[in-house]
Amino acid sequence: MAVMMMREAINLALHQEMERDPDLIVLGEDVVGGMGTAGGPESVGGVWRTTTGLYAKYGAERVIDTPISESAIIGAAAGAALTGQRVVAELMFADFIGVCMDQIWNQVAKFRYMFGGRTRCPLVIRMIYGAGVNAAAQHSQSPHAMLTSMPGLKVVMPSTPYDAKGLLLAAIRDDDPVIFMEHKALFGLRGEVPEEDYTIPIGHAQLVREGGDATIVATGQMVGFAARAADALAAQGIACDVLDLRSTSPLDEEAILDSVEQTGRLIVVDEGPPRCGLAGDIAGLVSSKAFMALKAPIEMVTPPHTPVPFARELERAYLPQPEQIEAAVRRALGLQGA
Amino acid sequence: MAVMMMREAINLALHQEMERDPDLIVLGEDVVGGMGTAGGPESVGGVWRTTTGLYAKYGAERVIDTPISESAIIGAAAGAALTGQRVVAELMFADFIGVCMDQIWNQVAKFRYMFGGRTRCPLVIRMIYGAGVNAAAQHSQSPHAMLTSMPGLKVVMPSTPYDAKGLLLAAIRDDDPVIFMEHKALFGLRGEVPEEDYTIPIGHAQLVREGGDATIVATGQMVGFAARAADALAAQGIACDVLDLRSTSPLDEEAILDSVEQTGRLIVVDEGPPRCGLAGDIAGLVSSKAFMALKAPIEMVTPPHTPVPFARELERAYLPQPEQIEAAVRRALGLQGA
Amino acid sequence: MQLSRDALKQAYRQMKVIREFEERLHLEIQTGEIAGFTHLYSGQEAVAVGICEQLTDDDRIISTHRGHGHCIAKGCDVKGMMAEIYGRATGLCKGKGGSMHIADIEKGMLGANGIVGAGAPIAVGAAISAKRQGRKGVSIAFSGDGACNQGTTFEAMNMAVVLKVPCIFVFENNHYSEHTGDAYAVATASSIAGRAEAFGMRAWHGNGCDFFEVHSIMAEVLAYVRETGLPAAVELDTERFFGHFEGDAQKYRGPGELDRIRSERNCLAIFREKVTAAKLLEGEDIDAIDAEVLAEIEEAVGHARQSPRPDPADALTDVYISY
Amino acid sequence: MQLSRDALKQAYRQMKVIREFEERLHLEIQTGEIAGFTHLYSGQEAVAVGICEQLTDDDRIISTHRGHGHCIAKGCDVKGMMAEIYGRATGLCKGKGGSMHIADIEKGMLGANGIVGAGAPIAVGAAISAKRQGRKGVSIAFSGDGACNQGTTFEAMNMAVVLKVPCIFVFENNHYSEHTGDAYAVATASSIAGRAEAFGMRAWHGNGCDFFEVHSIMAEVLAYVRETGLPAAVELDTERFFGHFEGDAQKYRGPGELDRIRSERNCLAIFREKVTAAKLLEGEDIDAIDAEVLAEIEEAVGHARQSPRPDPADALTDVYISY
Ligand SMILES: Cc1ncc(C[n+]2csc(CCOP(=O)(O)OP(=O)(O)O)c2C)c(N)n1
Ligand SMILES: Cc1ncc(C[n+]2csc(CCOP(=O)(O)OP(=O)(O)O)c2C)c(N)n1
Ligand SMILES: [Mg+2]
Ligand SMILES: [Mg+2]
Repeated sequence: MAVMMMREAINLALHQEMERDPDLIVLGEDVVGGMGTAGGPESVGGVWRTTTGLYAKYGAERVIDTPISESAIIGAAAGAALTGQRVVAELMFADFIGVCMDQIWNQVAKFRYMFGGRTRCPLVIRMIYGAGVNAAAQHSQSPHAMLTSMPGLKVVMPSTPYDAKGLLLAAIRDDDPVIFMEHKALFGLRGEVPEEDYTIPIGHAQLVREGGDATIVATGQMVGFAARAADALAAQGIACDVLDLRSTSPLDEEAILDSVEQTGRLIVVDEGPPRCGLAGDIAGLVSSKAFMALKAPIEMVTPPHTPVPFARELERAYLPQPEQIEAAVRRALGLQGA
Repeated sequence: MAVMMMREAINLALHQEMERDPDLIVLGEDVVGGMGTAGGPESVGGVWRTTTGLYAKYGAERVIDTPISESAIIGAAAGAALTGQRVVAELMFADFIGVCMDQIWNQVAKFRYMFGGRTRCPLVIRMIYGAGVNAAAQHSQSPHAMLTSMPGLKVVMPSTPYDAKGLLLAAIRDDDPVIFMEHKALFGLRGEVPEEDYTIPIGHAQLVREGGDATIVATGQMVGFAARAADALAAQGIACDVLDLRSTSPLDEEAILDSVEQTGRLIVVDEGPPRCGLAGDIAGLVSSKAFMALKAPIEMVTPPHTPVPFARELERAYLPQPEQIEAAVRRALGLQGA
Repeated sequence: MQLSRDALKQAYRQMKVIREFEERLHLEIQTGEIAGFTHLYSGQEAVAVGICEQLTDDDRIISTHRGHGHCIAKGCDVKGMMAEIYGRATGLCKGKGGSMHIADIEKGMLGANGIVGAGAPIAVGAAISAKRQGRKGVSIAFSGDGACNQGTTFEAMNMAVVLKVPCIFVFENNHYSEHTGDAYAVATASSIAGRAEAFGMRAWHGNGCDFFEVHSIMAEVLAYVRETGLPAAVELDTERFFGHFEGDAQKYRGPGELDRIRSERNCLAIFREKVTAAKLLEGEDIDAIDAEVLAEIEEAVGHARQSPRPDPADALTDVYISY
Repeated sequence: MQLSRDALKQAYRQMKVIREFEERLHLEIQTGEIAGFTHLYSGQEAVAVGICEQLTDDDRIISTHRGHGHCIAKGCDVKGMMAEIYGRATGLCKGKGGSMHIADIEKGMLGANGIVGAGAPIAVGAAISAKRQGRKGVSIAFSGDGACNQGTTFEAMNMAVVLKVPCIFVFENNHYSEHTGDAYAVATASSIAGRAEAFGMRAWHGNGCDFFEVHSIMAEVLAYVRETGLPAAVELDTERFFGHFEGDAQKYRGPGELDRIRSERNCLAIFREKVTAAKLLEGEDIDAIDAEVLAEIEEAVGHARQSPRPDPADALTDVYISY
């Protein structure tokens, strides 16, 4: 099986689905690159190189470069999806949902319900999110909690190249609108990715580490951090379940509750802001539906209630680190040195 | 003491502060009304009648009617607040944060932090929110959880005319940006409001019912619903603490934790969407910081994961009702008929 | 282009259905039976009908908060609409949407919309589909003089020109956005149409209270857009006969303004006068249509009143296709 | 208006400081010492300096993601800026903001901004303050040819005209938004300035690579805006000497394009040529400034390198004034 980077797995999925489905179109800023320049369309595939080669293969009618107008990008994607196309729209940074949130929140997410179920909007909004590259307060955020709170949207957060391809293909073939969140710090992550067509059903968490002492729940970049913490703890004889949610909406409640029923201890790790976030969401789920199984206070490991800072030292202090996850597990187990 | 409606208390606070502070300006859509018409400026004070009379008294330089351009409204308010004015901006419906979220989230909330603390932005963004008047999916939402999740903002949610005046005066005099959420179904609510100047410090919850059996936490319209449930339960010999948070950011953690330490039972009632919302936020707080005191699963009473429906029967089914709160308390107490 | 007698009757009929639908709602709302916010289209009928009579199901439109007229003109079922506004299970949206969210995608009606300015970008997307589907279809975004100031509307115009898609931006200038006059809120060198032209698209401007003027301008616009596949803009001056929403005191109107526009700027009266003067239709033809329409509206109201209210359990359905 | 020798030296000096600041950063970034995204202003110096040399602290500007030039031209401390970009505690924003968020409110610099199009609305608010403060101050929003397509920019222009505030919209057209050419992304009948005119404001258009042209156009614009209190727009054609961000391969450039613009469209060379030809300054004057500036930049880099890194605990401060 080929080993490739997450960005390549995403690019591969887009190429394969464009080939398979003639109704699929892609649009966003610089998804082609070089439009209207002396150098000409370069098919560079955007600043993230995830749409590389699509234009050269499928042309301007299906690979649409847009002005810097995110509301019009999402609106146009929505209008096309309502009228017969399948659409993948790209937001260069998830932080830019700020300039197009109405189209995501009040339009795309609500069409089907407002119209009494008499419509479909097969739209995937890819957005690049997350901290770790010193992009500062307006280019480093993880707004998945806001998006998860919006009824009508599905929210997918792959953590490996394999999942990225399988989940993206599933998202594109889904008839509901799907937010597909790609962590910028994971684009270079390598892993095995099958060449053939496969999908991963949306809504199923994956157990990436198994162990009965405590349950660690995470998404995206935090999955790797949690696994590192779990491995360090394993060396100390502490065995953790590490659950990669893969999608936050739908949420695999069963997987979370089953694990906590076993371990009695929950550590939620999240890269989003601490207030009204995914960590509290899962703590609420467990403290209402698996309360009797809980043996210790729920631990939530998140950034502080601040914007994302720029400088390396500050961003590192902002982001949850494996050592903090490890300490939280130890606290949950009532161990020293926590 | 005068008895007045919540909308009148807000109008009174605006009049008194405009009088007191010459640097205060107000802007929004139809905050004057009649600009550029044959009828002329009518000082009608917008569709909610909360700015009535301000234009007649303070004129166009301080009471600024705007085009339908929410991003420019919030941006202009921010720019004025950064450069020496105090500003109250109005969003006719909180649902419209969708078209101006970048200015709220990535600009106003982050200026101080991004600029290393070398600035202040004394801005109040008033927004009318909530369900109960059959305004359907795009005019009935309660997005306080999203706003609460944004570091740099304070979020205030008054539930009575008295609180509305005192909290609004506090918000306007606050040097940090404050989101001031006014529930449209409470505008007609009457209560005693002192004529004189008073402020209510932001960040302090209020105990509106006292009783040691269970803790009910609520905001805005849900405070009244919770109080009704508590009164019904009192008649059955069940005594509840009902905490009106008054503000969700800062959150009065101490008041919540103290009450739960006493009662051991928590029921969070919230009008916002159920995922990644305020209910989970508070459940997370309590299940991590007051876990040992909990005697029963945490109950979260929220709307379902759907948009807000239009028809009366559907909207009633959507909104948490006092009977559901009552049933949740009974469940928390392990009683029959819950 | 000369319209046949049948086409004239059909056009008048459509305008009359909209007018009576709205005038009746204005009365029904007083009874308190109808919930929520309702924005009436009375006065603007010639715009919706003058345009939509020239469209097919391959052409798509997207509307605004003031959507009843566009829905009827584009062929939405009147009974289903009335039932929706009444919040009944038989409504076009099963009572989930209400007045501001009526849609019928099959008919090419992409929805009324409660967010001012949200429609134009969506219309650009529908135009992308139209271009790909190659059936010469167009998409039309209806916007008001208030919506033309929303950033989304400008983004959509720029993008439509950049992408070379058959999208028509129709600006219904009824001179008010809620209580505010366009003279205050809309800054232009010439007109709203002029702002559209600055994006390099062709733009037209005409009298929206005269069905024949709307119809002939749009015949030209549609021919141009279907032919070139390029976007265009049209500004139509019209009148809003009622308040912004039901319950608006309209202090902002000038003395006698409402009487004047209802008499001098009444598109139905103007139509009747022109077709009878030109002997294209007889007064009786029109009286007959008026009678039919009143009956149809009466029937629609009866249908709505007798329709079952939604089952509360249905509040939970139609969020996703699968979840 | 004729500039004094000192004014000319000062103007050249400012342009040179910006140029060397950016050229040096271009090298420093290769060392890997500088984190994050950095967008360099080299090539556009005549715009920032030609404008800001005519402003006072009562005049406010707001910048973009490509903000170093505007910051320096408006008087931000160069050492503090360099330290900020290096992420040091001595930075203008204590290392919390970085290249895209440098600000100095006292100096009337309302910040670089990472969100394309976010600045224009904020500038309208600063103009509201300027109007109230009655000191004839103006506010200036710098936007690029990409930002001019963001809805916020249009909303701001309309609102500035509606509110009659002294806001100047400066469009720096360097013909690229990231990898995309303005020929593709900016739909106009004539120019970006023409789109501004459609809102009923006066607009100017000129060569942004010639300091003297920028200066004289802006002298006129500033006189008009200070006098009338009304908004205005200016489009200036300029060049971006580096890639969009550091690391951009620039495949979209035409053959020899970079060499051509660096030789023919180099505002510093053009300035030197003009002032020496006109005998306004001697070559030695300019050489002397060049030497001073290089030393100043060297010092700034040294300062940044030696400055302490932020204390991780400071990540928690400066969110609120009180909470
Ligand atoms: C984004 C947004 N802002 C404000 C409103 C409130 N609102 C509803 S209709 C309206 C006026 C719209 O005026 P116009 O576009 O001229 O349409 P008209 O009402 O005249 O048909 C306003 C301000 C809204 N629904 N959406
Ligand atoms: C809302 C938003 N969309 C997209 C981006 C990503 N982005 C940063 S700079 C840029 C290009 C801006 O072009 P232009 O306005 O011409 O400024 P220039 O880079 O030429 O100085 C883009 C697309 C952003 N920062 N913000
Ligand atoms: Mg109007
Ligand atoms: Mg540019």
